[in-house]
Amino acid sequence: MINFSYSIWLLLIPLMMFFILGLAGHKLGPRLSGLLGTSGLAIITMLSFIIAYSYFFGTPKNGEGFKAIIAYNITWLQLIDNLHIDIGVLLDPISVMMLIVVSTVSFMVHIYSLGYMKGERGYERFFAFLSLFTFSMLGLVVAPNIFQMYIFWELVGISSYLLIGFYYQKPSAVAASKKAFIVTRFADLGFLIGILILSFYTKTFDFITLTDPSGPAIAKTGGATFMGLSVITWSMIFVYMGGVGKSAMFPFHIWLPDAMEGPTPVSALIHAATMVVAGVYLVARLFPVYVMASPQALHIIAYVGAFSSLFAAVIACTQTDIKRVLAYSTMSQIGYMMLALGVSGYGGHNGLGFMASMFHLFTHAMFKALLFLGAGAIIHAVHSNFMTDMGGLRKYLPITHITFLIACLSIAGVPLFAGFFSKDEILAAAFEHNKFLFAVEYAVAGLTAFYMFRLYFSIFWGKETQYHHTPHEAPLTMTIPLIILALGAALTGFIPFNKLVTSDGLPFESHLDWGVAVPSVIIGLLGITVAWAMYSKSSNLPDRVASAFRLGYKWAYNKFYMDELYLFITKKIIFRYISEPVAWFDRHIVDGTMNAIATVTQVTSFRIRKFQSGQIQQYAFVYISGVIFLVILLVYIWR
Amino acid sequence: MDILSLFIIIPLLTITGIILVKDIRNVKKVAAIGMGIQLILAAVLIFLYVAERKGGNISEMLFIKDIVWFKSLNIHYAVGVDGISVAMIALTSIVVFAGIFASWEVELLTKEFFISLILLATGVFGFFISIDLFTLFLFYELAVIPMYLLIGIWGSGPKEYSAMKLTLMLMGASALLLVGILGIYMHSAPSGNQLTFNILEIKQYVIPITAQRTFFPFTFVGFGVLGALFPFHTWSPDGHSSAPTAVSMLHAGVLMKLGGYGAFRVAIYLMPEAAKELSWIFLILTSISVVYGAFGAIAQKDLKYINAYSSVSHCGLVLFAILMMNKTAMNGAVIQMISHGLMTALFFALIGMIYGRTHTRLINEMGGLMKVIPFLSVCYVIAGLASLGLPGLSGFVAEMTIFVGAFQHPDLFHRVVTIVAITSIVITAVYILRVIAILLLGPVTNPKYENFRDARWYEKTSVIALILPVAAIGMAPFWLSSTISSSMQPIIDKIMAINLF
Amino acid sequence: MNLQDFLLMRQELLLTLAAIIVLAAEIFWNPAKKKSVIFFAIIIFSLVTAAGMIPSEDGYLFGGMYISTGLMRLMKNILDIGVLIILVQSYTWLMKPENEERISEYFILIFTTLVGMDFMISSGHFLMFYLGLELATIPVAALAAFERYKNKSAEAGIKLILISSLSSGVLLFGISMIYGTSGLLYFYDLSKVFAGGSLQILGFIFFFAGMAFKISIVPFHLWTADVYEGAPVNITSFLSVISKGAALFIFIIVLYTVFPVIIESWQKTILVTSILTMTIGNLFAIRQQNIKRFLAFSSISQAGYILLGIIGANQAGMTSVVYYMIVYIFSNLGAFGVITAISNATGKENIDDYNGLYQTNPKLSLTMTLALFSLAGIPPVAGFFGKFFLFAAAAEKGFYFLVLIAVLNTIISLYYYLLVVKAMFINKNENPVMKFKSDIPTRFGLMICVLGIFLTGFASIIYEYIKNLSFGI
Amino acid sequence: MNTGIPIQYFLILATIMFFTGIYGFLTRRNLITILMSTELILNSVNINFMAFNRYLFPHKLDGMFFSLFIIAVAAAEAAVAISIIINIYRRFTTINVEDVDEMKY
Repeated sequence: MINFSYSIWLLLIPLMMFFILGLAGHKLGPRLSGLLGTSGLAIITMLSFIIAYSYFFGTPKNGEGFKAIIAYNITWLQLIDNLHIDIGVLLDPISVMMLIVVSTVSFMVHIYSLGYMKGERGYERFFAFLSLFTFSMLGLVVAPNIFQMYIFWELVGISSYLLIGFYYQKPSAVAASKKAFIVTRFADLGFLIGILILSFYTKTFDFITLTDPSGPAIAKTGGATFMGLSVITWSMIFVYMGGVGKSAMFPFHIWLPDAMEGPTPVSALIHAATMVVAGVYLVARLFPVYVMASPQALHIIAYVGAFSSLFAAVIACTQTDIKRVLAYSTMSQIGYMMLALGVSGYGGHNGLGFMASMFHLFTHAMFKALLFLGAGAIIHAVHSNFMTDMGGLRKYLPITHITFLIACLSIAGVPLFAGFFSKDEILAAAFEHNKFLFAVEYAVAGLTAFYMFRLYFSIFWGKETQYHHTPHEAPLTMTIPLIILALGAALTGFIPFNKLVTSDGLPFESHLDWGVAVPSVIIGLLGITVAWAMYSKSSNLPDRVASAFRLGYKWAYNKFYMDELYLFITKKIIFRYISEPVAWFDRHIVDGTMNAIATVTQVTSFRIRKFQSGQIQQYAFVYISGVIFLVILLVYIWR
Repeated sequence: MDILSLFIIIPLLTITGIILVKDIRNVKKVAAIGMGIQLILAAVLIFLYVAERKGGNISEMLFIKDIVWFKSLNIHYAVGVDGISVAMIALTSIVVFAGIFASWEVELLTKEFFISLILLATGVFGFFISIDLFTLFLFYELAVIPMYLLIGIWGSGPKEYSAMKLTLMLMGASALLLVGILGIYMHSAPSGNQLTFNILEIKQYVIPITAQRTFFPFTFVGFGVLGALFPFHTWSPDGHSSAPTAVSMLHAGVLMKLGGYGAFRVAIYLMPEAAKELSWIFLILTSISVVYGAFGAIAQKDLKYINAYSSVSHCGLVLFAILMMNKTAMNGAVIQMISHGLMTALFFALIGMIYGRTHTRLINEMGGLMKVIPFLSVCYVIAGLASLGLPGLSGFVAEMTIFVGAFQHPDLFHRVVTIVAITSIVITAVYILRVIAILLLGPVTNPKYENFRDARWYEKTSVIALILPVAAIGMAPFWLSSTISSSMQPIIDKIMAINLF
Repeated sequence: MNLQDFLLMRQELLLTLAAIIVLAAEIFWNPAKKKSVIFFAIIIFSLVTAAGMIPSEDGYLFGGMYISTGLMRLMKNILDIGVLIILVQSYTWLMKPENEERISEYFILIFTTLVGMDFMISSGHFLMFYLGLELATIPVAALAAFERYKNKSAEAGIKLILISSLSSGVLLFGISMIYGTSGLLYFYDLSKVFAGGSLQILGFIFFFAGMAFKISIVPFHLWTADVYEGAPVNITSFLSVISKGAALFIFIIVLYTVFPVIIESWQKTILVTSILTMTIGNLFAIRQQNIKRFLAFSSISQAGYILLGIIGANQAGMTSVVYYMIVYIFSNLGAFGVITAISNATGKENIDDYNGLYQTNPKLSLTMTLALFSLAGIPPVAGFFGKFFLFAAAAEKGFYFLVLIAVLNTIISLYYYLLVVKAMFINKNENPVMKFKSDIPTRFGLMICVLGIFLTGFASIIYEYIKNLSFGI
Repeated sequence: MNTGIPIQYFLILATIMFFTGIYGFLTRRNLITILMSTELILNSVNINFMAFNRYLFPHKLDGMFFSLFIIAVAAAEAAVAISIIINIYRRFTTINVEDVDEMKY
């Protein structure tokens, strides 16, 4: 067994980077701090590749597949004798896989940002935050216990908050960041409660113990039940709530589109490739518990995933802000992954869905990051987010154009591109377990192809718009990452995930299910052609289509009014009908009582002043009546 | 001279020094030096304490000094510390130190201001070191009274009203407390034996349950009022909003902790049976104040009001955890006291500094400060994040310890109220982010903000002195929590002892 | 009478002598330098006080009519110290041209009053007690009416003398009943035969009413405020601490020695009246404008607190009462000292006139604040200890309810004390009391008070000393 | 030895006197009259003492002496009171008790 304890540096380096850049950034100056941050990431990326290699190919597997390795562990906080929060590193197939994803994409984004953010105010701050995010995300990925995961879960939340609100003088950005944090925070509440219930019944935070088939979580499900579901199921549902929040599943998805207010590299890194898939990762991490101890929760996951993917895809077809389109497509793709997990079983070929989901997570990270970075390059060139302001850019931005196309093909599931393989596995898994969801996913596949190419055509082809200054290709620092990621988007499909990342660590045989693949490819191509027909050259076809389904279009365009709904709940219900009444109650009732006591005293003291009339004889009268009163009291009553 | 008494003597010496100072401008220097020495002394105390424990000294209280004072009533001047009091003392000295620097710009009656401030601090230190109920009570009242002048003279807004209200409510609390303490004293020993005020002696004897039933509510509410127990918290918003910066810092940061500390050092520790019986009432009240305070904070417009309500919420959490009466939750309570003490002091310090520049505390009248005073704004954000329980800052450690501990309670009712209390973390996030968004972020609303100066050196000293421990606790909570929990053991043992019968 | 007897009642005899000497001085002294009588008298009196301090063993005279125990001597000494402070404080006032004619008159009256009180305290027989009481009351009426040129002074005098004669009539009626049922008037003998029949309880109540007038317990208190307001400041302070204290001392002694049999009855009486006294006193004090009147009501409520010490009927109770009287004397005289100084300098006696006093006269304001805090029972000043011990004494016998009422009342009292503090420190005033420098004696008197306010609390030796002397039932 | 009048008569007389005095004290408007009614009260007490002494405890004279002293003290009291009343008359030019109420509330 190899000693992986050096893997703790994965966390230490970015943390140091954060402190150096955060505290001394303005002294170092932009260029130096940018280079520092990037070089730090370079080291991390190298580290993670070394780890991945030595984990997958270095460790001897005598037949029982990949074991989870606790590479590093210290007790961070002792809570109860048997409950303590540890900080450590857990290496197993999915965490190692995630290490690759996170470090690679993050590295790419760093390089990209060197060019993209040039001349921005707060350049150092940007890189400090990026390091903070990398630290948090890596910590989340390698978490050996659920509480560490929660800790870093919160940390990625805050770094996403900071990065979305990077342009803190732009009110929309501020609002978006606030929204993102609060929505996810609310979801995390569920996560925390889930953790508490889980730990109450299992007395452990440790993933290995939890996921152990003979462990307390799974073996002892015969415990208390509530409303027909076992407490473990409930806790897992609560935990999943956290995942819903982070992964922008319906109904907590509303923060994701607004999050696009952040700088584009951030959207690429956090809101496409890494953080938003944390929910998927969480479910995968606890997969054995879900599948063995709480199948109902797993069903919920499947349906939520399916619905979200459809919902998002529909909306994506109508949006004109390219980043928003990408955001909704992200949501829809994550829906795919969730669904895949939801329909998966445990062990061997039953775990196809699990594998497929991880596979798709991986490929999606590549092409979605690529799409966002490409979009960044475009925006950088055109200074606008709206596809209506674009068109015919292919001759101005050749590299961007090619790489973007590759990404689109990949996401649309055109064969031999990465997306094709992973999506096909997912569809296959769905086909085996749940025909209905399978049908839904077919539709979504078509929609995906359609809106992606709608985007593609209307940006790079379509009508020739007059630009007040001719767009020019992005600098090298931006194009190199594009190219690298394009390679990833094209080729990663050939990685044999079924050998490496499986539900039980054992490799299993899986082959392309042509019965599933061919129709999906056809549907995909169909979508592409429709898009081509509508958007490749300027025509009024789109408007006519839109007016044809006026109502549906309107609803989809307004994202089915989810934001308004939330606005209503927060502004009206919480603020108007809870907080303000509470404040009023506090001022007037509670405080009023206290003041009333004082007032009553004052008033009495004013009322009884007549006793002190200044008349000797009245004084004498009171005196005598006092005597008589005492006499009555003592001689006749208390005797 | 034993080290603990120094904690009272040094402030008194500082006060004399201030009185003797001729030049008004040197007053604050003297105060700063004195409190600096106090801070160093606290550090020394921590080292000595740890060394003692390492040396295998397992007695509950260390550095005990016991002088007979009123022999016939068996009143002693008795001091001693365990890990909890040491932690509280450290907290106090930090906050006082920061407070001195935060009030560097006091012009009106400087001398009197610092004298009253340090007098207040003296009371707090005395409270934390005394293990004799009489001296405890004495220092408690000593800490409350200077508040009146501090708020009334140097305050702002409806200061007379707020000062009077605060003083009277806290004194009312101490009235209840007096009855409670007398009740404890009268039942502190089996009939015929010498009655005593000494906590360590009383705890060896089980107070008759009937007496406990009578006097636990008095004692607990008496301390609870200072801990902003619903519905007796209304002194807090007015008091804090009217008080000058340093006073708000000390009051929210330290004085409110007297409530929590006393509640378990006296009420729970000496009368556990009654506490067990009656805890459900107070659990409901405290969980109300946790949520209620948070909701109240959302609707406020004045920075100090927001913070006062959030203090209500957080201190409610302290009492809540104490009432859970299990080790982890009570650990959490102590950590929460310290963390809240630091961060709320930080909040008030920053609010004071911002107020000193913008001359308003209404968030709607300000905006975009992040651009003009980045240092203060960033610190404010950090304080906010600590307050909403971000990992890596002290708030998270405290809250998680409390929630996990409370949720491990075997009784379902306790777990349910825990869930209720947990919801507060979201509400907290809402109002904190709301303030940050309106106050610091966004475009600069007022052109004259452009020529603001960022923090002066003394402001930086004050702020950094508070941020460092917040971060330190947040990053490496292990030592603190283990120290506290080892000191919590005797209390837990006494509570556990009663579960048997 | 031999030296032994002389030593026993030396305080009374020396005081009488002092009065006579001052009288002689008045007669034979050169009218030109009448003023020096002040120093002369004060010196004599301080000698008397010092003589009172000389320890001597207990004993009784005239077949037990006159008793002298350590406790009684201590009580007398306390009163002497109080009077000494008052005399020092009244220096400035006596120097005024309108009073300088009657300086010696003032001293003679004070001394005689004090003689009466001493006899009252160490009386072992109701006749002696009655004589002492009257001797302690009638001259005070003359003193209250001392400022002939003021309406209020005269009104105060008449109110005091009339109500006092009424109350002494009631008291005598009570005594006569006790006499009728037992045929005895010696405390010692009475404590043996006292049975507690209805008639005796009736007698007790009448006796109680008579004493309650002196201690100004509600509802027998109504004269207090007017007389305090009308009388000259020094006489007010004399009334509020000295005569009240003397009455309290003998009251508690008689209760514990003569009436132990009917303890339930008088405990109930005191329970009711003390609640009334505290509450009514505080309620009236809240809205007073004249500072003397304000302190009158505050002293009423203070009497209410002191009753808590009496009700316990235990050693701790008596100790705490005597102890509290010391504290109370220092605190109240401190407050009155400040009032005297200010009214002598400016003639202002309203709380509003004190607005912004701290700006002009910080020392006076601080003294006032300390005194008021001590009265309110705020640490670290002595009042805190005094109140704590009183309440502890009551709690020891299980009167927790009464203690609760009392502590809640302390909150009200704190409120109005703080109003004065607020006036001095916080309130703004365009024309505050001008800055003035008070003369040596005044400052000396205030100094003593401040020292007393601090030391009495911390020096536990005082409490222990009293404890050894006092007794319970 | 004691023939004729039983003690009750004296006591009843004394009580009546006592309350008459109090009544006078409460109702009379002239300060002098009020003073006189206090004398009435004191004298009722004297009667009490003497009656008790004579009838119940004839072998000692405590009561008698007590009443003697009461008479003496009453005289002194009256002297002071009268002098103050004179002063009142000087200042207020009336001795109607109702006008002597400058200080109230």
